[in-house]
Amino acid sequence: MPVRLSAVIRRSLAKRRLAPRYSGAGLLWRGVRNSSWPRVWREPPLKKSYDVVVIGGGVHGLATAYYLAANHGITDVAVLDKAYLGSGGSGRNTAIVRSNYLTPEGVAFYDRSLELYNTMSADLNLNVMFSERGHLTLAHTDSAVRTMRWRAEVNKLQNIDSSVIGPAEISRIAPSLDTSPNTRYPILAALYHPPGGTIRHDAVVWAYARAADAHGVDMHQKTEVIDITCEGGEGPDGKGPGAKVTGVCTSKGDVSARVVINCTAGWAGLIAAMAGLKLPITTHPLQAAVTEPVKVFLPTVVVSGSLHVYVSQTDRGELVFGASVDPFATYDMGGTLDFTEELAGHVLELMPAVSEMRLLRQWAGLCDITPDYSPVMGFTPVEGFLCDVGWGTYGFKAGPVSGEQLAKCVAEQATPELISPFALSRFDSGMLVGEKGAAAVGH
Amino acid sequence: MLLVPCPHCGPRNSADMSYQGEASSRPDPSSTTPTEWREYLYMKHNPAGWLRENWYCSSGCRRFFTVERHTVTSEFREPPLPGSKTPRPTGDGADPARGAP
Amino acid sequence: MIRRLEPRSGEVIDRATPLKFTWNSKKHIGYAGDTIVSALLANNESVFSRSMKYHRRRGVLTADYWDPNTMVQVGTEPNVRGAHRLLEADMLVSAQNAWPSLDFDVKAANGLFGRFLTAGFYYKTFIKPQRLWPAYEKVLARFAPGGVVDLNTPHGYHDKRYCHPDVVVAGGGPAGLAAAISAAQAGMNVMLVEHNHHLGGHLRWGTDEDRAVADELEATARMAGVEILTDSTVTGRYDDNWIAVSQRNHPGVVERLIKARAKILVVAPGLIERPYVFAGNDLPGVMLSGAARRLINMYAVRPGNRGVVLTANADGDAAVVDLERAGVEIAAVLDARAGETISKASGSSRHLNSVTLLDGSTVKADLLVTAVGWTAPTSLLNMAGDRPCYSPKAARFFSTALPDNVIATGGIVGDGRLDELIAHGASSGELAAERAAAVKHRLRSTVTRAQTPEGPEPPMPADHRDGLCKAPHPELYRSDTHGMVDFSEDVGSKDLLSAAAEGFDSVELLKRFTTATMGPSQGKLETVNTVAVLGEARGESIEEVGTTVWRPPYAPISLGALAGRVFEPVRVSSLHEWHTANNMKPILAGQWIRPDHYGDPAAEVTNVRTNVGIIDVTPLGKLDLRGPDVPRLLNLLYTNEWSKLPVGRVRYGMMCAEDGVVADDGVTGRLGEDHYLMTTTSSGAGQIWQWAEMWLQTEHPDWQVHVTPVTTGYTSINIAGPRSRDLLTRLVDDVDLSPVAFEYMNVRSGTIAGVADCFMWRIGFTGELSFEIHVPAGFGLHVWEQLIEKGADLGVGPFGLEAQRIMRLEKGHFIVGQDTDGLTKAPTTGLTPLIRLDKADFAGKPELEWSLGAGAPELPVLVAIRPTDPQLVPDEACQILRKGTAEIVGRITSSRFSPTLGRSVCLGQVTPEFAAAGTEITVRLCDGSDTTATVMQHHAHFDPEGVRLRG
Amino acid sequence: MADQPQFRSSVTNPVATPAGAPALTDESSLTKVSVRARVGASPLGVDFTRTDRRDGVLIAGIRPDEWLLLGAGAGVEALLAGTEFDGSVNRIDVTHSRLCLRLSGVCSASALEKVCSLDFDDTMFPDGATGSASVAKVSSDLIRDDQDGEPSYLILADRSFGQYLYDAIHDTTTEFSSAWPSS
Ligand SMILES: Cc1cc2nc3c(=O)[nH]c(=O)nc-3n(C[C@H](O)[C@H](O)[C@H](O)COP(=O)(O)OP(=O)(O)OC[C@H]3O[C@@H](n4cnc5c(N)ncnc54)[C@H](O)[C@@H]3O)c2cc1C
Ligand SMILES: NC(=O)c1ccc[n+]([C@@H]2O[C@H](COP(=O)([O-])OP(=O)(O)OC[C@H]3O[C@@H](n4cnc5c(N)ncnc54)[C@H](O)[C@@H]3O)[C@@H](O)[C@H]2O)c1
Ligand SMILES: Cc1cc2nc3c(=O)[nH]c(=O)nc-3n(C[C@H](O)[C@H](O)[C@H](O)COP(=O)(O)O)c2cc1C
Ligand SMILES: [Zn+2]
Repeated sequence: MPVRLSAVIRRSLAKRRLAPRYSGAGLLWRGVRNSSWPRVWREPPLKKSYDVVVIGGGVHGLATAYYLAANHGITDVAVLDKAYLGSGGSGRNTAIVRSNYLTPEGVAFYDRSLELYNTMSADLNLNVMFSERGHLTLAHTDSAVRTMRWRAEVNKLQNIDSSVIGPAEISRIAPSLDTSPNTRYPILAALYHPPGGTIRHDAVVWAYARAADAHGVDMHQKTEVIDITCEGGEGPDGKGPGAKVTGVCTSKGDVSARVVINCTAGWAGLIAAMAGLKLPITTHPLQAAVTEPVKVFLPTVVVSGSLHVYVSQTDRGELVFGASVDPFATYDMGGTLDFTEELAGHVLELMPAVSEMRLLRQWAGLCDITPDYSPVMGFTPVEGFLCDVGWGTYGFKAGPVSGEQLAKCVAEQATPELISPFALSRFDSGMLVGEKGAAAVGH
Repeated sequence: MLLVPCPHCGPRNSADMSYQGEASSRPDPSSTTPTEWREYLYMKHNPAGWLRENWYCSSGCRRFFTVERHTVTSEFREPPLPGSKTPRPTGDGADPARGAP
Repeated sequence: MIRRLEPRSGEVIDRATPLKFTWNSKKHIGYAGDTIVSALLANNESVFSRSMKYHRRRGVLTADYWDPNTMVQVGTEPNVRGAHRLLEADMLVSAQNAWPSLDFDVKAANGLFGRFLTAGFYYKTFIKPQRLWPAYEKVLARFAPGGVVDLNTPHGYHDKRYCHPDVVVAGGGPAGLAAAISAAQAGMNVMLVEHNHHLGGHLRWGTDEDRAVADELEATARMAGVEILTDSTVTGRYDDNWIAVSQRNHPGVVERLIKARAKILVVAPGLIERPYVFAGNDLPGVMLSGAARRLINMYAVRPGNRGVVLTANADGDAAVVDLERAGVEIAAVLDARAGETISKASGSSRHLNSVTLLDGSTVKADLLVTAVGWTAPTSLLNMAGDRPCYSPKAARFFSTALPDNVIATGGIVGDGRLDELIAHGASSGELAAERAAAVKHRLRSTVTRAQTPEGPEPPMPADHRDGLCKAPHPELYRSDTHGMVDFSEDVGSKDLLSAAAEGFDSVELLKRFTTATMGPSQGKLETVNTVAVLGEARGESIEEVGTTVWRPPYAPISLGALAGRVFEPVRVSSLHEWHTANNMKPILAGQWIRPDHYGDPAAEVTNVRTNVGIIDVTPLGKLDLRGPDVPRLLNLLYTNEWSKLPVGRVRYGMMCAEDGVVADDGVTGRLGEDHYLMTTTSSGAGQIWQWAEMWLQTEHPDWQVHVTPVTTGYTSINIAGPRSRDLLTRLVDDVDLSPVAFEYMNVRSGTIAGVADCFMWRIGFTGELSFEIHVPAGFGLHVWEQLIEKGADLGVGPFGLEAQRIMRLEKGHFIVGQDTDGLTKAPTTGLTPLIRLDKADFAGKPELEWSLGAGAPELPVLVAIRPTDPQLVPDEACQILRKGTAEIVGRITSSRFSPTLGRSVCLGQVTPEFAAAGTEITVRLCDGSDTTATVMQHHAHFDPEGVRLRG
Repeated sequence: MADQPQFRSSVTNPVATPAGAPALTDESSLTKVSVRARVGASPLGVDFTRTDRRDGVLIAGIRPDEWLLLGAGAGVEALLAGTEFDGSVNRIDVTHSRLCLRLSGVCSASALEKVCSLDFDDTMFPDGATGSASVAKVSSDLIRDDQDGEPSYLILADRSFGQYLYDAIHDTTTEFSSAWPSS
């Protein structure tokens, strides 16, 4: 257990290295002197032992490591990633953030994340370019309108700015949308959520990594976890329920650890299996694509649930698209043509005007899909082995709050209120999270 | 577009098929325990490797069948096994074709 | 300065057809066959764009599709490749990334601050004060490059095509042509795809002899029956050789997506010439050897007056010859093979003036041509799983391992004389043909309907081709100065070095931090130089650094082409035309278009309650079930008991998924000994059919049941209202409709309005006396019209979905998916008597057993609710709160104003604490105000005893 | 009854075939009976994916457990009456549930392959073969039934898609008409 110190002392102790601060003035100064900036994070050697090992260098793993160090003074932490930082979903997501979820527990949770995102640039001293441009979820059927209203009403009760608006208002906010009533899937209404928007996803990864590094956390890229060591469990090698974790084996050597945290999203099931556990998770690729840039014309994020498509335009002028996950489970990130065909068809339903724009690149990332569209967070039946997985298609926005709460969970050895609905044990009791409710409504 | 080997039609585009997920066996409902039943409902092996899974030839012969597919290389092991006794729970909203950002 | 040369032997322009066009509102004339850029150059225009970040003037660089500097706006179309798109009469062409004009661009001021705008500068600035960031963001967004989307652009005529060629060849250069020819001559059906407008690849801008070879190859290919697509690109290779082709020259179609399931793919994309990194390498007047040669030999355009050539290979040498023949004065030739190179290029921002050599001496020139080597466009090979490997000797990447169904040939494989390339192509075509034959044989023996092939399956032929050599080539990437690496992203070698020094020193992080290789040419020009600079920074070889991931599409493809024709199936019933002719207000329900109402839903309700109404319920799912084991199936699918349903009776049932969540409901009737008709909800029809098949095929293959979907085989009409019997009696002779002979929840078959084989059953969602009739669909309209005609004096009128929804709510019937959701377990509906736990098995049984057992967690309860204010209709989805708090204890799932009762009525889900009849609940309305309502004893607000429907 | 009922197809607005294009006709009024048996049985002596013609009735093995009989009502009835089935066989009249279109002409396969991913090569889908697939996103059964030496395909789908499917297939044929712009 960590020694309990006051937060102030903890923080000052934790800030071992003083990174030069990023600022416009600093940029000018270095420009004039022609000098370059120091490394964003160190490349330390892998130690034989760490207090906490975080597997996965995405937003979730890095945020967890950062908050362990910054909020709780736990700095003997390693983040291991088999490739480069942000190589998983964190580096390939469409960067949409919002908090207008359906269940009160979901809303509270994501709202805290948005709060952290709002001050992140200043807190972590790196501009993550949070573009609070508003988020429109379109409804094309009566039942979808009903679901939108359900979400809006729950949101209002939690003081989240979210309301159902009609075609005229939609057209005013995003003139490129075809709101005429005669399309195949007419836009009947939308859930409008002004605080939603996009963030420069890679910057979030780098900001957490840089800040965690400043607190002494070790980042190890190209370091793959190939096994987890346990003792005392029911399964072979002492793994499985009832076991206690003792460390990890990696492509660069073995590491012992008191706590091991699984933040590997699409690969979460493989890591859990290394500890002898099964998860309620299937890995499906989710694809995304960008067009060539054009002058900015789409001011908000637009999502259509029934047409399975979402789109936003970056400051660079590209349209960034996403859709629903691929229909079958696979770890192959090659991508498919069908995705781009469906996508284009649906985008042109919404915005015929972009038909002459060209698709520049498509890619895929792996998503860890759970049966109730909600994560699996916190303790598991293996002592010292924690999970922050099941983030499916929506986990980027949850990175900050997940890291914050998971760090708290590790430091205080108790499940924080905000994440208690997301415990793995809910699948044992059959009490799934209500986000599933609306997902199955309104076919 | 993956070609899925239907035991009746031959190889078919995956778009003509409906994926049924991991094969698992249904516990006897009269004697099952909550833990066992919910493991059947929710828990997955989700391996990165060979996976036994079910498909429905929905635009073709409309038969269900079980195959082994490698979830990294997308290869199928031949021959496919016609008719599996491994129904999946459906209608539970766990439709992977959904997913909001 | 006259740019257009005298007619030349290889030119592709048609001087007999001059075309007028406009460039930035200036009028010019070019020729048919010109690209936009060749025509502009011929008109002495040499600046085509401004760079993305620093807004530097940019001239021609590669003079082909990949030219990063010549993207222009053509009419409403943004980002047109000016060096690829053919000129058309009256084209309106303008520069994209300049404001207010190409010549005077305000943002060029950025250039002055260049050293502060290092890669990723925005991550380090605008951090504080945070409230100003949105304003900065708006400014940054103005710098987005690219053209303008016209919001009135229609989705033009696009379509798609599938095909199954034996061999697809990507690339119509000598190697690709030779491969296509030999495969076709071996009897294969071959599709050859060439990205450019002309076949022949690099031979097109080569010597007269080169062109003669190209012409001959082309003629032979046509003779051999090769399907040739020009101005078309193989944009992707996906699983199992699913090949995407963008066809841009099909008559009548803007752009077509071809999806080819190729037995074999031959990849022959040649090589892409790469730029050299040095100061001033992006000045107008600096171009690659391929650009100079294309302009001279194909378009008869002289690229400059006085030129310096840096050559590391035969193409550079050939460029010297071509330039001389075009009358360009050669000021200097630097041979990189002898260690010579240049240091930098200088000029005004408008044009190159001089070239500085390594020794510091300068040479005056307005043209600098570099030939420093190639990038292998391995993209398609990578999509096939290959991991190309760098050869320092040949200074480019080569493929390592390909699957059997992908074969590479030509420049991407190695070097050689033209005859050697052609020989390699030809042997690749032969190999492709042999392998295609093996694949074909296997397909024909596995696809059941195909003709069975003769003989045993041939083994997959091994690759015995003679390889091509890897000719030595100097590794020439960066000179001793810094220059542009990614022209479209404005990323220079200095940016890359400083990003690497900051720790973004793996190729993937470097890419994301600097955006190098992320622009429109996707690394085809930039990747190798980026990797070389990073290697320099890390002290590693190009091999060790590796490359970023190539991804589809190979060349950008329009969203219109990907979308194709919009095929979104719509379903209508046999009565659709009648509805349309009778003032239907349609509503979309899944794929169905249905009448929501015909003008006044409240009046429709009243008419049903007082006279008689008819509604088209055709979309109701209908499954014909036959066989002795149908009752077993019904017992498995429904929660209630089905063993003893007598012939002639129907019964209501509810279905659950395995987690106990309500999945569907409906009635099933027994029509004969072994014959049943099941109805499902309209939206559940497809799913329930598949659900039934799944149980039958996998869990109980021994049961004898045949399930046949007959949803639209019958036009289904519900005749509802106190006069419904009177009406139906007028059309039916052979069935006794009297209350005693035909009781509630019974089914009969008979003849309606002369139509035999109809079913009618006495049930109804509306709560009225009603008959649901199912008429063979081809006669549906006839029966409907007869009902309208024969019932005129009874006051018959059509009613739509809205009226039905109101009436079912008055009656308290829930709708699966509206009053239930993805977590609603069966007990919530209150239909607990229909959950027969004494049955051995049914879908979801264990969960329901536990949720009804002692100590089970509390489930919400579905209740009828009446707002205290009878005129107030709370919107559906309004939340129910614990009084005085924001705690949610339920929600309104359905609400309507009931014309029958003259008040609002609702259904809702509440926690058990609030479920008792008479409980007063608080409803939060959408406007934020609260109102009260009362929980009712019965779900039915109207006729709870069901007197009417049993009448 | 006063009015004699008259069968109406779900293709309510057929369009004239453009000159030179494959001909699209609506044959929905044919009697269609589905014969169901156990997988692997062969109640009519016709295998899965094969067809046979007997006394003017087309018998198509469209699924491993389903055979479709198409023809004039009397012919189909006679054929059924003259065949002995065991007790596990069921016959369901699907005349009203299935739409039936016919596409004929030299370019009919080229037209079809614009909306259907099956391989229509003569060796892969010979005359007398059947296959099921999505046609313009509607699950359909296809039967190759050449006429007068020219390729011809029957396309059967759920009745409610009638006009939509007709229009979609008609659209694919226009490219082969003489009115289409040529390069
Ligand atoms: C295309 C796409 C679009 C998306 N859009 C959105 C969106 O708009 N909004 C939103 O909120 N969410 C979105 N998501 C979801 C979101 O990206 C993810 O939920 C989120 O990034 C998960 O973050 P993470 O840190 O948990 O995992 P990741 O970022 O995936 O990180 C997991 C890391 O674990 C590493 N790893 C795996 N196995 C091992 C091992 N054995 N050893 C060491 N390291 C290992 C991986 O290399 C990887 O870097 C999207 C996802 C995708 C794919
Ligand atoms: N490419 C050059 O600049 C060049 C110049 C001189 C000599 N050479 C020599 O010629 C050899 C190349 O001959 P080759 O026949 O292999 O290539 P090539 O360059 O002559 O022809 C390749 C053709 O493929 C086309 N292409 C590329 N990708 C495509 C795609 N995805 N879809 C459709 N078309 C595509 C290109 O437009 C090009 O016309 C090399 O070995 C080289 O030594 C090449
Ligand atoms: C929000 C966002 C915007 C992107 N924009 C571009 C882009 O403009 N150009 C580009 O080449 N790639 C772009 N990418 C995709 C990346 O190049 C890359 O494909 C993606 O990060 C996945 O990595 P991989 O392709 O290396 O597997 C973008 C990715 C994201 C998540
Ligand atoms: Zn099949």
